[in-house]
Amino acid sequence: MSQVHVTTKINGDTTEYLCDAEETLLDVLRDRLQMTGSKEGCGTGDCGACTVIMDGRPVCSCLVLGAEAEGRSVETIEGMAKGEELHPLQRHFLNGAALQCGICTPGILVAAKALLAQNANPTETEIRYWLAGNLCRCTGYDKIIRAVQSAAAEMRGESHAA
Amino acid sequence: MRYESPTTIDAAVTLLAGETGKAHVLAGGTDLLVRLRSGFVEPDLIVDLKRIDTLKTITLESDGLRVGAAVPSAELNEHADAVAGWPGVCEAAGLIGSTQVQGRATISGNLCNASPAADSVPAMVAAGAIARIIGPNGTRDVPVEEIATGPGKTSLQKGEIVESILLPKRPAGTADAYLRFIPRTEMDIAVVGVGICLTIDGSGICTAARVSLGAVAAKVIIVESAAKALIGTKVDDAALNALAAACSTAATPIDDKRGTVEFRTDIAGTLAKRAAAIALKRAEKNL
Amino acid sequence: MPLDRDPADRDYKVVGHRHNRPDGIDKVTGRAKFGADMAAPGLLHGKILRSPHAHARIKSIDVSKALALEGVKAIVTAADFPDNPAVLEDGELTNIRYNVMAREKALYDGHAVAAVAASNPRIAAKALKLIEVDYEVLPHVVDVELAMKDDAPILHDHIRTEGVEDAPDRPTNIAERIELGYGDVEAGFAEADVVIERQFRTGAAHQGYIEPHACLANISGDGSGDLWCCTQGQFMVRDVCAQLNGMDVSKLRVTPSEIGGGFGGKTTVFIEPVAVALSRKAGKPVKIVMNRGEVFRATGPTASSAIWVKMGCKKDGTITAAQAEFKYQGGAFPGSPVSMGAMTAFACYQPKTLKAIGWDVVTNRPKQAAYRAPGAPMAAFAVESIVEELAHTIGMDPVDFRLKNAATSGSKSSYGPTYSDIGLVETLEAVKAHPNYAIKLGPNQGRGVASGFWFNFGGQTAVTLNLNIDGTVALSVGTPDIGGSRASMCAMAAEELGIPYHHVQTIIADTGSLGFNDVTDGSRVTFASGLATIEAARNAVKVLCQRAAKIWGIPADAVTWENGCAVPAGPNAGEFPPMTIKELAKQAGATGGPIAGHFEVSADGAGPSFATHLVDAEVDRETGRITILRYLIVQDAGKAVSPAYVEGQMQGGAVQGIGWALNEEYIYNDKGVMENPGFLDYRVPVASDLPMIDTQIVEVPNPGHPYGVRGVGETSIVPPLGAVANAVAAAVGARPEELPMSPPRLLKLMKEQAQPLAAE
Amino acid sequence: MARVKLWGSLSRMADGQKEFEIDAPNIDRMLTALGEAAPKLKPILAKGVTVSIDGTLYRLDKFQAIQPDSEVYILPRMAGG
Repeated sequence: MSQVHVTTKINGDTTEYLCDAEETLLDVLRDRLQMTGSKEGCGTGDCGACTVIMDGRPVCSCLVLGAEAEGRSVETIEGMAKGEELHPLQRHFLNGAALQCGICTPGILVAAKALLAQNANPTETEIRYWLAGNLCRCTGYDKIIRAVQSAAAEMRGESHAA
Repeated sequence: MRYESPTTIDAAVTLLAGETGKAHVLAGGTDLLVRLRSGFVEPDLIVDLKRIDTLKTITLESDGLRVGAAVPSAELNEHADAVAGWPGVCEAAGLIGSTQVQGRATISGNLCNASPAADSVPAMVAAGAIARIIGPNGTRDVPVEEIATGPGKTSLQKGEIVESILLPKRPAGTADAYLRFIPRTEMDIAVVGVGICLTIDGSGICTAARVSLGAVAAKVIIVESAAKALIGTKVDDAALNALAAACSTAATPIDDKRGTVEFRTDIAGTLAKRAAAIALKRAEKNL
Repeated sequence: MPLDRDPADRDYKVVGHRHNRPDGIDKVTGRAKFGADMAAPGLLHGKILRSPHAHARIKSIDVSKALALEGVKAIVTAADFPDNPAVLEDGELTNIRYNVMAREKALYDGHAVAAVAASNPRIAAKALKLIEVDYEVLPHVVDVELAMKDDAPILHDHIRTEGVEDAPDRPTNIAERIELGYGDVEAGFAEADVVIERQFRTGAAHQGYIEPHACLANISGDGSGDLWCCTQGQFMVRDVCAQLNGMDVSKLRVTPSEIGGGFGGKTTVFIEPVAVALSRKAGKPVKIVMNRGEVFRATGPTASSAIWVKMGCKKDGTITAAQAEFKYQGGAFPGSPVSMGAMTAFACYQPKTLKAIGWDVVTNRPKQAAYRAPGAPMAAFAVESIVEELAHTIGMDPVDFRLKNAATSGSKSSYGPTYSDIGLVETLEAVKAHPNYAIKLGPNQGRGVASGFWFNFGGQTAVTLNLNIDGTVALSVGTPDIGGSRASMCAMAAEELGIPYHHVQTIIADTGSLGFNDVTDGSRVTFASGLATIEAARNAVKVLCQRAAKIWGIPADAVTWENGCAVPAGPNAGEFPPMTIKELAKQAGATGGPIAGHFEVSADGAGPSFATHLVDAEVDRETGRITILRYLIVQDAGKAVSPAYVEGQMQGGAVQGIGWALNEEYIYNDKGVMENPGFLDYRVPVASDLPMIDTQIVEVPNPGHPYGVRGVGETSIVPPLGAVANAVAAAVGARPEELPMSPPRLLKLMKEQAQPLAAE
Repeated sequence: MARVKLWGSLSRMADGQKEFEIDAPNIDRMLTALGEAAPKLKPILAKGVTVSIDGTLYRLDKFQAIQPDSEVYILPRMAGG
């Protein structure tokens, strides 16, 4: 069984890897590239913990083959902060106690980032539906929704409270 | 297992036709990867359609809107012509899984997956959608209701690929709607799905209708009697009740983890009424 | 550890304020290492073969073909967990051993039968298919009431019902009968003006943590090694894994990873002893990560139940009698939380007479594991349903009815002991005063109230606090942080030492670095590790004062600690400027050596916690779908050390309860195979299912903690089942008796019973 | 003499007796004395029970002091989630 050679951009860096044809992008990220920030909660696209942005769209990396990433651009949680500077969503999650155990947090942050990229001022309902594919069992979602709202407000320049 | 990502449809057909083992087409992959992972399927070859540029486009043609097989449902829902002209199909496509799943899943894949509960299929059936199939023996156009033959089974021959789906152009006063029932608000498989497309004339009389039900039989069904209940009426309460009764009668569901026979039969009627009311409102705007 | 002083007099500088959790940055950047995130050179991947049958005799297992597959390095079966006295003398350990690897029989769909370690996960999966197991399929039973019948398929030959006078002389599935109560209930019912009884059922709900169980074992040739895993208790994992594998406890070091949710489900072991056995056999590190299907099929959901409740009250609201029978199935082994269900059921009230009976039953389902207030939510669902109905029947406001009967400080609890200071009445009054209680409802909408109780526990706890050279503090605790407890520990240590919050760093220590700690359970951590942290800090302060005394040349008792500084105790002690913790830390080597404080305790006095929830729901009368419109939680936290995380516990527990009430349940087919082992069909609430969850913290100090802290983690899941059911009953005019209230069930109920308008 | 009360089904194992007067300085001595007074309780006490003294639950500490006027309850072994 020969492996597939893939060249792709991950968080802006050109990355090459070999993978088995059956391996998912999530397997590749975690096991071959040691980027364990993306989590596997279900492996069936039902929990969103493995969310990454591929060519601008949030996808479940457990439902993408590693081989499919050839020539694409992939953004993961590891690329969200710029050095020491957290993304506003990260900061608001932290300040707003929007995480407890933290296993769903990377996927939710990446999905929320994709939301704000296309809708700078989402309503509570829009946030809830956009994030419906990201399960969180700890928080009851309340503080997550509030953190996305307050991060969005800051990013719109309405508030600097963080 | 081999992974191939050809750049032309002919190359894809050749790969599929030439494979002696088990071959699967990968469009969005949101179903295939789940089955792959669970060991439910063990293909020798996977052919990824997403490198074929011609399959990645939505094109307004003289007879309708052509949606390529590799167009994710999120993209369909961002297409102004699609949303304006075929709101029922678009809202159905927008219900397939999560935001993340919709970034990958395609209506062609949803069709070929042949699940009786697939969300986009009743909507496409109601819309009279036509699948264009390309295979070793050329191209053929087939109504979407003829693709699935049973759960997980299709009428596609070896080497054949659904290349695109045509949503046929509509006369004035026509609109569609899709509703499904799930216990949660999102992230579920339809317990019942109803697609309705209807046409009204200037006096508000329904002149044509197509009604389709999902998850109440081994495949998505067309309910002629339900369409008849609407045609010739003003889609008033009596017509809606007749529609509901026809849908409940046509439903032959099973008891399973997602719903009971009694519940599905009942809900098929309730949803049909609600979907027809939405379609009617939309049709009135299209006059 | 008694309450220090009247909290009203106390001006907390750190405790009670909002601080970012110390683990937060790592968790928002993807750096935090969870169970599955660890790797090791030469790593093998383990996978587990599971029974496809609910109940089957294992006649033989042939692993030869699997072992011959290239890349397969080791295979273990039950034979690799031999008898040893430590296991055989402890019934629960024997059961755990049987649960982690089936022996003579497979007892449920998903029961582990064999395990493989191979060079990659795909080879391991292939190897599983090559293992040949010869099963003799046996009749099975998954329903609690069917399992209690005389002709039910029997799981274990050795079970005889405990707690009955004439124990049966033949095997049964009824492991235990329990009973509690006081007074003459018949007389109580005779005195009542209204008597209501109903039969309820609840489905088995899974804890549903998003992180599947995962571990990495690395055992050397000499039988010593390391285990990395996600768990609520590294010491428990160490002891159980060592004992099951016949190792000295001292040879195994367990390091807890970040834990991606537990809720009680990670208070036991499943894959960890298997990874240890595989690693030892292969001589290489072995990682096992469960998939979601395995989590559902083979780890602990909570019990499903059948509960009968009968209660009577007078027209003035006085509850004169309460009677109940609780039947809980806890899966394939004894140990359902039925006794706690029975004890908590009426704990919010003071019925004049009480009689409760409980049955612990085994069935062909996975061994239940603790789930947030184990046993209490389903009992509260049944009791709160009847309580609400009694209130409506006599025409009394449901909150007033509860206030009339509420357990109070100094009242006798329904399970026996007298309550010390408790806060139920305060939660009820807060609900009544809340704006949500006055909002006018629309058509098909209903409002429900329910209260809930949980004991809260303490347990064995050890904490070490070390002072660093710059005056900052390294705090080691042994209780995995599942809800933000590290933040609370930092706050309590900082409060005691008089230093800023961010000068304390709390870590969860491995088993080699700290004394034994019980698992994180029973809402015990902020209470028990908290009081140990406070005491450890006070011990460190004593040392700090001694060092300052030494430097100043005055007696140690002439020095006190204020605002992070040693100061002379009074004018007679001498004139010295305050000496900061930083100055003392710097001189530690010269004044006697490292400065530390530690504390070890079997903590008791946790102090019970009460909550009252208020929910408005709307029902789609044509489909049976329920929408939660608004939700309010009022809970007594004693003292909220980290208010934001207390709110998080309240909200998370409530939403888990909402899921249990609405859609979550184990669904079995006629072969006893679980039909919905995934998040698609085991329907936990998603973000769009919910409104914002309003919270209000009440603080009635726990007399058993220096700051008055009570556990808050579990109580929040107790009221929601009943609260939601009460709201739905009010909306549709018919009472749900079975959970979850799935749309098919509710639609059926409405068709059969509902009144056109809310009639209750 | 502390009044030691048995929780529910435990009294069955004590021939229906629900309450004992026991003079013991701590939980350990109290349990020993109780086992002697009601021998059928011994295996249950050995398996582990929770003891409530004046409303505070003790799951572990066997040497917690009992005052002569204490209210003592013997409850089943408990665990949380």
